[in-house]
Order: sequence, then C-alpha cells, then structure tokens
Amino acid sequence: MRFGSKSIGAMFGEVAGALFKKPVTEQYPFERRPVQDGYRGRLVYDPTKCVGCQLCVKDCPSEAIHLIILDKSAKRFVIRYHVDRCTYCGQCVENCRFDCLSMSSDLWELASTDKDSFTLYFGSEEDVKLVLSKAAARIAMGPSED
Amino acid sequence: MNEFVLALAALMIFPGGAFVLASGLAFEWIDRKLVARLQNRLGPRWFQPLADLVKLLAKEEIVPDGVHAGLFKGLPVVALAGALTAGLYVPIAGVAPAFSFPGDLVVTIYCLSVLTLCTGLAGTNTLDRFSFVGAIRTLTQLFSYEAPFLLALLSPAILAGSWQIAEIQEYAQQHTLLILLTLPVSFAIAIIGLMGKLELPPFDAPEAETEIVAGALTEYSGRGYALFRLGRDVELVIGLTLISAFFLGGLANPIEFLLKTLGLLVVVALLQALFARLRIDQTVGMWWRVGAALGLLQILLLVILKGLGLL
Amino acid sequence: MEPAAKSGKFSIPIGPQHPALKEPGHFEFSLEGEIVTSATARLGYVHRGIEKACENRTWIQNLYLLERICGICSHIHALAYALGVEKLAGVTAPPRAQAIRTLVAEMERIHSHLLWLGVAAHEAGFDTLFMYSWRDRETVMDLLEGLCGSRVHYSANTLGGVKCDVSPRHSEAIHRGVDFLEGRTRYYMDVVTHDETLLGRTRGVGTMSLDQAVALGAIGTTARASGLARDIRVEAPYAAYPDFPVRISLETTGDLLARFLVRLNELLETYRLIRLIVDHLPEGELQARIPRRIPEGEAISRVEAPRGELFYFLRSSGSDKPDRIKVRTPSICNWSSVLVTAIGHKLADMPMLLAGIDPCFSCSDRSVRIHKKDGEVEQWSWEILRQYGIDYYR
Amino acid sequence: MDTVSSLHQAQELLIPYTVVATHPSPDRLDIVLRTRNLLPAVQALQAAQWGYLSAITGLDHPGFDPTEAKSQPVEEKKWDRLADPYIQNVGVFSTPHLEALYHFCQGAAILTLRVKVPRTKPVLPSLCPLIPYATLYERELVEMMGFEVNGASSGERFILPEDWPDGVYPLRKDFESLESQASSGGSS
Repeated sequence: MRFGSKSIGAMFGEVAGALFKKPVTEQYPFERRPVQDGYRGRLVYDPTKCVGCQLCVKDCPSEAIHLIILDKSAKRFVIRYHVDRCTYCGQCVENCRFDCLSMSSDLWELASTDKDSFTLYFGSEEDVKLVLSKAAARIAMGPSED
Repeated sequence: MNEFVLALAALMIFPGGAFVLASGLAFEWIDRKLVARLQNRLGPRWFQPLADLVKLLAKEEIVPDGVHAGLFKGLPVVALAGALTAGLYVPIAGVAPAFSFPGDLVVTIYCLSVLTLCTGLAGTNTLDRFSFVGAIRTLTQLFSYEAPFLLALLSPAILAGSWQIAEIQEYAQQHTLLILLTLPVSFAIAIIGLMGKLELPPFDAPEAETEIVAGALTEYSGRGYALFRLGRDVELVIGLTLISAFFLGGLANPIEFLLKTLGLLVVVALLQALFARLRIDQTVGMWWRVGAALGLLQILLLVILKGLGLL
Repeated sequence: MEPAAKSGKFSIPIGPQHPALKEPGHFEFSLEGEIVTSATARLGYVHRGIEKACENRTWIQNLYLLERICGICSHIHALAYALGVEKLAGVTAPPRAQAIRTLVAEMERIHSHLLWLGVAAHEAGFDTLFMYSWRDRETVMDLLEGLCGSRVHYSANTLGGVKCDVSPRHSEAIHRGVDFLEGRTRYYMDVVTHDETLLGRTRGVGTMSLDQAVALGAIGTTARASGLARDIRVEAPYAAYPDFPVRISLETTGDLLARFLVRLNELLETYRLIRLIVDHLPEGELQARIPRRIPEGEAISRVEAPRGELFYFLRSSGSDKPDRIKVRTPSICNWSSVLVTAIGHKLADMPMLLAGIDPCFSCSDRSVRIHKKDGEVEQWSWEILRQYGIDYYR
Repeated sequence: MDTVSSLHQAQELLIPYTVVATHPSPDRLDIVLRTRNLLPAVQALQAAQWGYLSAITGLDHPGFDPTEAKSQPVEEKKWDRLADPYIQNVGVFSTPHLEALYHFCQGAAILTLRVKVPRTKPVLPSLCPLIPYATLYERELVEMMGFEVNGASSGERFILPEDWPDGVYPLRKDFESLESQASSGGSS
C-alpha cells in the first residue's frame, strides 16, 4: 500500500507472494543440501605416497594430526587424526608435496555420541592394528601420557 | 435435571471449555503457520501447540522467592477462566451462544480484558526487573487500546439497538451490507484492537524478546506459563468470532464460522508479518490520537444517522 | 514510570549475562544531576587472550588463530595478517592471488552487511525483513563455500598467496549470484526507505554529526554515515584495490537510517567490484615462496573490514614465532568514539545513542551503573533507562 | 595531500620533540619521543589536524631473549643509570624497557610516536584530555602491559576478569600462565 513517499507495509507484495511459493526451509536430515565440490570435509590419507616428512604435523594450527613412524625405510606410517580438534583449514593438504592428504567433500556429517570415535587411525590395515594393539597394551600397563 | 446436565455439557464440552481450548490451539497453529509461510519459512507441525502445552504442563513450576505464592499460582488460573467465560456468550462454531442475556456484550469485552490484567499483576508480583517493566508496558498498552476497541464493538450494538450478542448477530445477518457500508472504520479498529489485546506484532512491545526477554511472564515456567498462553489462544478465537459475527454478517453455521474466522486470521497474520515492532510510546500515541478519535467519529456518525431516522 | 531511584535504593542485580544477549557488555555513566559526565564500557567477557596466544605459535598457525577472532569478518583478519607478514618478509603475493583475496574480501562484505541488515531489523522487531535478508545471505555463503571450501571460516588465505582458484564455473556462478543479490538489495533499499514503521525506529536515532565524527576518530560505516570519507580501500589501497578502485558511499544525516543506507549502497558498490574482478582476473600462480623464519622487523597492516578500519601491528624477532601481534578491531574504535559522545548528553538520550551504533557485539540489555552526585550508586537495567528516557521527554 | 608530503609535514611539526626519526617503510614514519614531550607532540598534531589516533600498541623489551632462556631476573641497576633513556637501538635485545607506540593515520601515511619507559616505573601521561576516545586503548595498556597511565578514567577492570590477581600483566614476556605465576610467587 503506497501513499506517495509514505507506505504502510512496504513488503506487502513480497510477503503476500510468499504464501504461494514453496518455503525455503530444508527438512534436514530428510532433504540434504547439495554440498559444493571442493568443500573441506574430513581428512583422507593415502599411506602409499607418504614419505614421513611431517610437514603436515608441524603446521597444523590445532595439533590435530600426528605421524606414528613404524618403519621409515619401508615407508610404513600411521596417522592419528583427531576429528574434534581439526579446524578443517586444509593447511596440511597445502603443505604435503606428495599429495597423500586430501579433504573429502562428502564426509562432513561427523557428529557422534562417543568421544573416542573422534580419534581415527589411517594407514594400511596391519599397521593400524599394530598401533592399536600397542596402544591397548600400554593402557593395560597403566596410565601413560599419550 | 437434564437441562442442568445440558448446561454443564454446554459449559464443559461443546461450545464451552474443551471445544474452545481445542480450537484455540488449532487457531494458534494456523496463525504461526501463516506467519511462517508469509516469511517464506516452513512453520511448525500441526500438533506443535499441543506439544508445547503438554511439555509446559509437564515441566516443574518454579515459584521464585520474594513472590506471593498464592497470587503467583492463582493468576494464570483466573486469566484462563476469564478468557473461557468470555467464550460462553459468543457464537462459537456458528452455534447459538451457550448463554445469552441482554448486556452480555459488555461482560464479554471485560472478560477478555481479565487476562491482560492478570498478566500485568503477575509481572508486578515478582522482583525481577524484566517482568516489572513488562507489566508496566502491558498495562500501558491495555489502557491505550481498550477505549477504541470498545467503541469499535459498540457501534454495531448501537446500530442493532441491543446489547445482546445474539441479537446483534441476528441484525448483522439481515443487514450485512449496511454494516459494512456504515462501519468500515470500526471493523478496522476492531481487528487492530484485537491485535493490541493479544500483543501480536507490531504491538508486542510488552514482550519484546530482544529487550526484556519475555516481559511480564519472564518468571513463569511450567503450568502457569502454559495457562497464560492457552488463555491468549482462546482469546484469539473468541475475538475473531466476535468480530466476524458483528462485521461479516453473522455466523449461521459451522462452515460459515470456519470460513469467516479463518479469513480474518489470514488478515491478522498478514498484518503481523508486515510491520516492525512499535515502541511503547508510539503504540500509545497511535491508539489515543488515531484509534479513539476515529472510534468516536464513527459513533457520532451513527448517532446522527439514527437521529435522522435513516437507519 | 518514574523509577523508584528517586525515592531510594534501586539496585538491579542484572549482570552483563542475559538470555537474549548475543555478546555481553556493560556500561557505566556518572552523572552531574541530569548530564552525563563520564561514560565507560566493561568488555572482556569474550576475551580469549589471542594476542598472547600468537606469541607461542608459528607464523602459519597464527593465520588460522587470528581468522577466528570474529565469525563474520574472518577472511579480512587473515588478509591483514598475511599482508603484514609478507611486508615483513619482503614477499609480495602474485597478482592473481591478490585479486582472489580482494574478491573473497568483497564477498565477505556482502555476507557481513546482509547479516547486519537482518540483526538490525530483528532488534527493531521487523522479523520479516530479518528472515528475508538472512535467506538471501545463503546465496553468498554458497558462493564462498564453492570457491574456498567452507561457509564461514573460508581459510582462503595462506602466507604468500591463496589456496583456492577461480575456475570459469565459479565465475559463472558468482555472476548469477551477484545478479540475484543486486535485485534483492535494491528491493531492501526500497523497503528501508519507505516502510513507515521501520522509519519510525531509525530516522533521527543515535545521530552523530560530522564534526563529532572527526573529533572522535570514527571509522567505517559509522563515519561514512556522518559524511566523513574514511575508507582504507580508497585512502590506502591494499591487495588488488589499486587496480580495482572503489567508489566510496557517503551519507550526511549520521543517524541509524543513514547507516542502513551506507551499508546498502556499499553492497551495490561491492557487486560492481566483484563483477569487475571476476571478469579481469589476472593470470599467474597462486602462491609465492615465503621463508618459515620471518626476518626481524616491524610492520603495520591496515585493511577495511566490514565495520571499519582493522589495524594490525606485527613485530618479528627473526624466529619462526612472532614477537608481538597487536590487533585493534573496528568495534573497539566504534565503542570508544561513541561512548565519548555520551558526555554532555542527558541521561535520557543514552538508549538512543547506544542502540544507534549497532556495535559488533550487540548487547541489547546493557546494565548501567549510575553514579549520582550525592555519592549514591544505582544500577539500572537497559529497559529502565529507556523507560526513563521516554518519561523524561513525555 | 599524498603520503610522502603528509609524512614530511608531520616530521616538520614534531622537529622540536623528535629524538630519533626513522622511515621503516615509504608510508611510515617512526619518531622516538621523550615521555614529557608526548603531550606537546600530540597537541601539535591536533593543531595541524593531522589524521586521527588509530591505535596504541604496548611492547615489552624484557632485555633477554624470551624464546630461549627462562625469564632470568632483569638487572635493575644498569637501567636506573639511564634516568631518561632515549638513545636506544631499535634492536630486539636492547636494555630492558617497556615501549608504547601511538599510531596516527592520515590517508595512507602512518606516523608512530614511540615512548620508552623503564620497566620498573612505566609511567605515561594520559591522552584523554586531548583525545577523549583514547580511554579504551589506554585502559587496555594498563591492564595488559602494566603501564601506569595517570588520568586513565576509571580504576575498574576493562578486559580482565574481576578475580584476576593484581600486579600480574599477561602480555609481558615474563608471564607464562596463572599457575606458574602463583607457584613462582609472581614476578614484577
């Protein structure tokens, strides 16, 4: 309703029109918003290319990534990655010259009910099992700083 | 004996308590859904008001210290009772009002104000500053919209020459066009007055979320808060029924009731979504300068026309 | 409503924490009768000791720490810091990186201004405009997510350049998004200048005249709304602004309405800039080599954040950790400049004055402590202060 | 009024008070002042309407390399001999002192007035009478670095919480953390 310069309810047209349009609200989790590619989700590690230079560990702003070296010459490494500490800035991906790190754009629903699912171990199966068994043994021996 | 049972049934079940409460919740949902859709949002699920009510009733009611406990618990009950009694004289669901006697229009209007008075009292009853200021605002707003709202509702009564809602409605059914032609201003003031009474935006200064949390009801939780909200929903239904009975040519049957009240509700929702919240001094200024003056003018016009015998 | 303050003790135990508060704040006025003699603020409730934390992190780690000082201007903090470190190291980022940095900075300005438009409308109770402006803001956040990989902390910057590149698909999406946003901004400009109820809440509220603005060193949109042409992108162009000059948007009335208009005009100017940058993106790589140990020295880096001039002072002692990083955010400047306008005003004008500047932390319920001349100290809630103002003028 | 000429104008204005003037970069001019000359210098700038006070930075030169050695005690004697230290090399490990930098900006030109004060008695004149809005910057200096700015408006805390121990200044180099502070009895 426009009366010269004054107008009561300047948004009348828009608001009335909205009645007949579909609301923009998306019913997550039933409808999921398409994620742009290139979205920085959770870290993905490819152990085959890694040489253990630890450049990624050095520059991580929140110390979310640690490299456990099982055998440097045989290039057997395991990465311990803290999902809850990571700020998803992508600096480790940027630093890695052998591009064995990348951030997947579809792994972004990372909520979970227990905290220890936030500590992930990347590497070949038997390396990871080895590290986990060592860790378990150490815990069994008594609390030790990790 | 059975007319006692009938009266009790009318009071408790059909046009009275249970039905009004249910329709109150339904109307609240429709209102919230409409405002949401106007803002391009989805809006709540159909049973959200019921879910809110059940949750609030289940919650523990905390009585803050420094408060008169009896008053604190009693006020919500009185508020809801006031709203429900107003529902008895109004043609809810298009059926003839449960009770009707000459002069029940004035009783209804004052019963409707009982809730606002209780909110004001509840606000001053506690030591919390937000509710103290909220109460001041509620009462300031009450005194500002009461006069124009009263004038707006009385003009059809003067036209029909009776104070009984049933009779006014009958008159309105026969002379719908006449009422709409001579009383358009009263119709507008009545709607805006109802929004002022229910503190719907743009008149929600008394419970401005960003300024004073929840205004007079800041200290309330659980049962007390549920009853206050329920009272407000019931008043929404009664207000809409009253206005559509007078100005939209009466409510002969349930379908007509539904059509007319929901039509009015769409208008109210639209008004809610269109404006920024008026400061308390702006609302009071607007009511006294514009509302009261127009109301009086309308009544004057009526009296002159009636005097000249044109009506 | 005359508060009982006149008749006796009237202390309101309201701390700065308040359910509707987004960020806590507390103000203190001392009075000479009715005139305010001094006004100070008590901030610090969200103080995280970032400047101290910077001193024991490496230069690259600080980039992501400083980005998290503020949610809606995170890129500009990283940009100011990166430019400062590059000044210290004597490195200049390649032209394409500078252009992409400017592009993301301008997109962040849209993001921040649309957010402010919604919050200001919500404070005035106009929730419909709040809902619509935040719905449209999603467009620019999607563009940022597509371009840099995340919606809020884009982390597009790294020391010596940028991490993300603008592909033809991005630039086409940016063009589409900016066209849509331009239409919407013109619509909001029309709503803000014509809607009577909103005008009732913004016209003549919290006015700051030009000479007050100059005397108080006001910056950013607060200054430009009072006619003071202060914009670092124009005065001291950084990154790619020398090749994409900015036209400054000024108003003269200096009230809240002028601040709405300045921000909306700035949005229109930003759309023009973004189209220009996307169409003339220089070729070249994205990063320049930068040593891990920054040579010793001091650098000052000034950039134009959405709220005003952001000032960075960096000092390096030659190691891989900074010796001192000083950050002066625009909101501190806005606060200190406006609090001083309080002096000489009547207490009754305080609500309008404080609500007028819409600071970065919008504390709607500021608890206020009044030092009366006779030594009596009262603490009023923001609401009582507002009510006192209304009654005073009635 | 481009950058070079405005810097030149500023340098002219402050000739009587300048101790050392350096140009760390084309758009910057650093002038080291004695404490007592700070207010007259700011008055001169204001008279010529030269720019506005953009920020005040506090620097701590502890006299030891904070990254390596743990905070050794700061020898006091050597400091007191230079009652009014003005010739100090801008190098990092000069004699221990605190420094306040007042940054004035006009267009792209940045003028920084540097005032050095002894660590034990860091007294600075307050700019509030000349520049009212400097209150918040100065109170930040007082709380964070331990400067004593006479005339800074109110004694109450501006940033640090009420229960923060007095006399502990977080931005000083010898401050590690509250726990270590409590254990080592709190240095100056």
